[in-house]
Amino acid sequence: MKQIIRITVGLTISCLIAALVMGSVFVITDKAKRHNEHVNVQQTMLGLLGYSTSHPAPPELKLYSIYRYIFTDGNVNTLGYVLPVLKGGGVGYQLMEMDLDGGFVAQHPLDLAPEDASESAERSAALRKAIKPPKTFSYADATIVAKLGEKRLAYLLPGEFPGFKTFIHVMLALDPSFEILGLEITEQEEDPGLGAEIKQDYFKNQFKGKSFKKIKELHVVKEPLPEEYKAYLESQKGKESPIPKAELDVIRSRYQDRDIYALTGATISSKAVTDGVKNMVAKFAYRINRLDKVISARNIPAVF
Amino acid sequence: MLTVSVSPHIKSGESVEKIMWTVVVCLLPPLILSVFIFGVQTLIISAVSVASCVAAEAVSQKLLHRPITIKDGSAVITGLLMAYVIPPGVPCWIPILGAVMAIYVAKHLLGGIGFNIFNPALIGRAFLMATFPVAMTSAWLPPIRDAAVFKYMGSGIDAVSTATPLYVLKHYGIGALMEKFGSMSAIYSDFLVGWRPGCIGETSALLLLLGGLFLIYKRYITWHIPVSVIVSVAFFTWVFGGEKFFTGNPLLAILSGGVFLGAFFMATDYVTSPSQAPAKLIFGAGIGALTVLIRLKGGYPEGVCYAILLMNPLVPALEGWFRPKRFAPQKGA
Amino acid sequence: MNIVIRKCLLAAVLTVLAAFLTTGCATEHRFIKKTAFKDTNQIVIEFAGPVDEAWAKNPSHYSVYEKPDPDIKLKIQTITLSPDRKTVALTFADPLNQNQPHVLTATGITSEGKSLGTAILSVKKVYLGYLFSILIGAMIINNFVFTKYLGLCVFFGTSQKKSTAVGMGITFTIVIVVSAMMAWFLYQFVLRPYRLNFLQIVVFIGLVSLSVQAVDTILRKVNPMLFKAFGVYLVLVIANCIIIAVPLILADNEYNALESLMLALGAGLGFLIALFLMSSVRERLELARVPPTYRGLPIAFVVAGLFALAFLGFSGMSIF
Amino acid sequence: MNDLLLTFPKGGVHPPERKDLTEHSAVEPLPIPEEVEILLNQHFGAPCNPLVKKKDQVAEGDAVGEVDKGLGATIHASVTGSVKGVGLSAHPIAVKAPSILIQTDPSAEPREWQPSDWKGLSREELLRRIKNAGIVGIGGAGFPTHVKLSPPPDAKVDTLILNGAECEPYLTTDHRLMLEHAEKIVEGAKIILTVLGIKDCRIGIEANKLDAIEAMKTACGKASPNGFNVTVVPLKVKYPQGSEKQLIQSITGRRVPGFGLPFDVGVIVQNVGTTKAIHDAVVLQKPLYEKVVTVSGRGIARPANLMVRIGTRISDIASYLGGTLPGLAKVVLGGPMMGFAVSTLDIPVTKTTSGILFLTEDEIDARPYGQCIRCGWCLDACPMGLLPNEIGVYVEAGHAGDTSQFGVFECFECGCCAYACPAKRPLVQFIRLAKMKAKK
Amino acid sequence: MPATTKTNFQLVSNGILNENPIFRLALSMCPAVGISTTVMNGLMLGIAVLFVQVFSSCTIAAIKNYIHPRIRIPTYTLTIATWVTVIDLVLAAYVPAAYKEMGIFVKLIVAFAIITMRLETFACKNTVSASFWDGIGMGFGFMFGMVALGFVRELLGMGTLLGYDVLGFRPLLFFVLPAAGFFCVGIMMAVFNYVEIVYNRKKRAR
Repeated sequence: MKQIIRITVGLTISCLIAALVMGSVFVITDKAKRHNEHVNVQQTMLGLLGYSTSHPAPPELKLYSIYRYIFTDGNVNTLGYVLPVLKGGGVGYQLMEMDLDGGFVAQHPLDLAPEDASESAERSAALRKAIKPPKTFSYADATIVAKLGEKRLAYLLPGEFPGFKTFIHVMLALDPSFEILGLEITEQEEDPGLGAEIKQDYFKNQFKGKSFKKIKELHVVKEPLPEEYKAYLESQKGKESPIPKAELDVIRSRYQDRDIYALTGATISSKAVTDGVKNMVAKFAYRINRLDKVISARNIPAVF
Repeated sequence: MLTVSVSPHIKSGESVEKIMWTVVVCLLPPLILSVFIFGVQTLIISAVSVASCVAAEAVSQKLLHRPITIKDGSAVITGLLMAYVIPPGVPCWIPILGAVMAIYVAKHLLGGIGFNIFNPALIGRAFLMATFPVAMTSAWLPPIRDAAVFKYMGSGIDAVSTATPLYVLKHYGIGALMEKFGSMSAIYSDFLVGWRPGCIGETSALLLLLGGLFLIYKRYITWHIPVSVIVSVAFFTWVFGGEKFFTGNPLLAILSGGVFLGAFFMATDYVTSPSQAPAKLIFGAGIGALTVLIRLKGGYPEGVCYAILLMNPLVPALEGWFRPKRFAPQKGA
Repeated sequence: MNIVIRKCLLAAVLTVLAAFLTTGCATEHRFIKKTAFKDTNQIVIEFAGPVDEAWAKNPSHYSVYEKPDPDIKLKIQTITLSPDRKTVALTFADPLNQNQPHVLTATGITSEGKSLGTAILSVKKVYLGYLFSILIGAMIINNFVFTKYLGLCVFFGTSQKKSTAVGMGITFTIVIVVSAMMAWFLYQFVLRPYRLNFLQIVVFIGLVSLSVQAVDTILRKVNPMLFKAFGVYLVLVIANCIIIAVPLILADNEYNALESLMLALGAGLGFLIALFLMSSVRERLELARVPPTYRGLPIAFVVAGLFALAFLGFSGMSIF
Repeated sequence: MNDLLLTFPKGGVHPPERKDLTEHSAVEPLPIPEEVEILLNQHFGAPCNPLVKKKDQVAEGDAVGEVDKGLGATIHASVTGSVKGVGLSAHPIAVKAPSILIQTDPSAEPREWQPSDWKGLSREELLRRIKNAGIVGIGGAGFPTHVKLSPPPDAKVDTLILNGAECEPYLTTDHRLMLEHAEKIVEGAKIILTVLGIKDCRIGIEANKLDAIEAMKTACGKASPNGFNVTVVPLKVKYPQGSEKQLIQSITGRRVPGFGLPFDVGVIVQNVGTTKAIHDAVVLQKPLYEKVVTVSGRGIARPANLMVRIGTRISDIASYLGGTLPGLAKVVLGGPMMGFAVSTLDIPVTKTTSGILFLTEDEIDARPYGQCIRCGWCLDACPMGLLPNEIGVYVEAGHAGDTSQFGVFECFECGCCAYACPAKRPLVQFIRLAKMKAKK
Repeated sequence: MPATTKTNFQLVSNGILNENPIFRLALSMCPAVGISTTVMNGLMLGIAVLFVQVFSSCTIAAIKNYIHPRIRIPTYTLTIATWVTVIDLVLAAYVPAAYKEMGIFVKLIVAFAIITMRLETFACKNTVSASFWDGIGMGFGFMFGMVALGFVRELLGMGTLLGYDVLGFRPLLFFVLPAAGFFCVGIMMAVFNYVEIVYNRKKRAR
């Protein structure tokens, strides 16, 4: 009996100590983790917008996130946008509910601090306070609007779609006329040497500069990538390039409206990325127009 | 001086060398045809493959202090088969690396001929697939006779821009294939003769069939494995290959890809196939099922090679399950 | 020994069957029997009785959207009605993304002039198929040993003899199913709601030890013969990283209970298959003239590498 | 035609027959040699004790050795002469074995044996005559015939099978015997049937001996039925058709269980040569001291079928037939599939010697053997359904002790596996090793 | 129980050579096959294991007198799991990119037989400092193995080292595949065996 007590006490104490250690480490590291993640995402975005350490972003560049939710009340679905708005000189958040045809439904203030907005748990908590119980919500996606001063510089769309093996996660940058500014593959597990080549410059930079019109009918062609085009694609990112600038422009104009050249031996991955991007752009363009309409009609003080 | 040895004192005239060299002879016609279909480089690739396999065999046996048996022809077969399952447009030094993997690692490290678990030629090919995925999946050449037809999709810039029929079938459907060949009967006849893009030695169903039948006639192989592979490929394609169940095209399925090469020459490799008839039938049916599975659902348009590789490790277990019926088993055993 | 194995297999099969049966019961609308994807751009609706042609052929009676995008209705190109007026096929202008569940709303269904109200249905890939694909995926296509390289210590340690391998595989399958399900419940109802994710390693390893202990105790009491056969492997199970990897994967992917069960079962059976194949091969290698420096583990690794090369044939495969 | 004949279902090979060397040469008696060495250990069972001493005079047919107890058969002097001594001589299996050396008396007249009617003799008397004549199974291991003909009372024997298959290549002794002494063989069969108290006898003959089949059929027809039912069964040409268990299965479809004997399935098998010897023993009361031996192969000047006295040295036979030819590589006692290779020609003929083969290099295959390629041909060849390839691999890897799982003890070393093996692996040797190791 | 008599140096070299956890003891091989595709991965996981091993060894050595023998193994498991969690959290927070590369393997350190084994056979019988050095040895041994594998595979597979382009082309893509992990470990083990055989032969000759 005495032994059992000793064992129990010993185990309890060691568990407590372990929990204490882990708990404190969690508390210490959690902030750093979030910060680092945030920085990481930020860097990807800035990279897509053409900024780098040698060419830093101007201070007036601001990134605002819009989160889209789907509300369900019985059989009725509505869209809920968590929008950054002007609030007492700073930035606050507001929930705007829209019906499926783009009509305005309701508008709720949200108790959400800007620094917490990127946390899904915090947002859920705020949303739970704002909407009444029979209505449920589920997260759909996020969009980031980059603003330089008063001007919208770009939209940044994180997204994912099924690739050859697993889901491919990307970040897409569009200019206000929905021309592609850049594509970054953030996560993929395609075959090394084949599908994994989608993260190579010569593939993903093909998307750069495609106009909205072209994107709608973008195809994948199973043809070898022309040498000069490949050289051009790899010369991006502000690196010194052996090709003179004038020639680059010639090449760009020559291939501007061409389809996407498939990766050799990885047509499926190439097609997956192309279709995924096409889809993302089409949906986004449709939604942002409706959202803008409602915002201007209702005079919502959105910051983006 | 009289020799004293244990009975029997006479032996059949068959020998490993005789078997192997007969297989080599049976394998030669498709190679000769491939020179006419794709050009001389197929001959060069095959020669490099055979030479490097033989060299690898000699070096491995030297390194491992074993008697050198390159004359028995098994390395020649490995070399030929490996060359037969690579596209004709690859650089000709590629088989050298495959030979090292096939002969040294897959065969001699495991104890030499008789102990390899996997078919060495196919291991060589799988290794090349993993190492040079781009070349191995895209270096197809159009048949010389009507090259222009096979330049797939738009304006090809270099010669390496065609696609195998199975690839076209998988991604563009039968319509696209018909467009290339003209009519269904043209597809069948061209596939039978071998006038289509594909690996070096797999295109001519007819020549492979003749070679295989000769081997069966010589009793070097039995009908079980080839028939069960071909029948199960046809059956599973028929069931699952179409838009609805039971609407697939079994004839096209067995004529395309490497079904005949695999069925007659690779799946029947003595070492890596079971020796009892029921086990052979199961083995062959497994290969056929996996082939169709990979073709229809997998990441590659063709699956014969991987199907055989995947069935190979099952052979020891199959042999354990299907042993010959003992004439007079010991009681209680 | 054989009876033991057969019993275990039977139990496993029954479990799977039960799981499948319970999933197949969910019905959505009494008049609509089935909805399913067909081809790349079709959705097929099967009704219990004949519907009126005028109703069925009017595209405005249907609305279809991908679940996360209720605002974007998909454009219906043509509608075909089968001769018996029980099956409607909607053909869409663009290929459907069949990985996403689609929501189909059919307003005012009329049959023989009678209005039957509105139905909102979810069209998705066959769930049984999805479950099955998880099972097959974990078992063969993404075999934990040959394509995810987990559980190798135990894999190489117990694959020398076929009997050992099968015993280990079965024991492992049982333990992994038990512990993965426990871990799933704990994760879904305790760790995640209370944001204690960071404790998952401790909790999962504790659960694994617990389930090993539990299986040990139960087996010893209920079936001493079974215990004799498999008891020795129980100790080894805990050193197998698959057993801790599966709950972690479950936690990462937010699988539901059935999917978790399938994954755990698939992982266990996959390990069993890998062990069986490897052991039958190694029994033969025992007799082979392997070079002395390679004898034992090194050659086993080389063979496992060859296995992995062969399993590359499954890469990119999706069954459903 | 060949396919319709009876045969055993599994295994077997078809080696080149090479019977044409001797099948048409009638049996000719070998002149009595100057000296004979009669081995005391000629066959299955315990070795005999000599009944004679040095310098004793013996006559043709006198008993010179007897078994005290246990299994065995009496041996007799094959020539008239004087005993030179009891010493050691070369033995085909055990390198040296005790033997009686007899110096022939060249002046002695050959002994005459008068026939007598055997009908009406009791079963015991018949058996006694067979035993006294020292008859053993001269086709195979030399199992004492009187023992074989006295099955345990609970065994229900209903069929006698005469083995005239002679499936081994080269050998033509049974063939010639059946041609030349068909009636005696049928008569012998009747004696055996009488001893066993049954009526049915089938004579199994391979279809490559059509003339023998005809002769036997005629003899069967001629012999008055007496209620006996003696028939000839042509058999498919396939080795080892003459093996006891295979023969029983071919003719009756019955399967002798593992480690069982033919009477377990109600069958007694006798070689046709033995049957003729039984006839001689009962009718003429002549002991077994001479037998027909096929001397064949490309290594001998004149292949022939000879009537040879037991104890004659092979060298004497060879010199009678014109000596050996260059290129001789191997001398085999018995058939090429199961016989024993000997290292010297100074070996005497025993009761079980059915052939002496002088094989040249091109007849034997002396190429070195390689690794097993798992072709499985040995599995197809094995009539017992064993796994010779696995046994070979196990033995080579030093795991001979684990081979009993493959039924290694059921193997009767017919040699089909080794004959069929394309890698020339000495599978029979491996199996013998395995048997030795696995016993321990 | 006797404490070890080896010097610290011997303890460390023992872990790296004689009892190398990957190639000699053949323990904790999953990561050796799975993520030894680059030197960086090997290094990072090696560091993680080093920390877990050292901390766990020291912890156990420090509290060895208070552990009830009945709950020895649960205590080890708890200790290891705690330290693994700590390392996991730290890596996730400060080196997210490398952490993502290593995936599930950091968490799987908890199931490494090598760590439990060292606790059971060494740390619970020896002083804190000896355990520290033993942990360092084992950790470095593991790291050495991982880095060696990573070196071969990264160089041959990608033509790079630590992410820097060394060869300028990709020699054999095969080496970044899982199959190659098996081969590399197998061949490395054979090399260790070969060295041992040659060494023993020389010793005997002397």
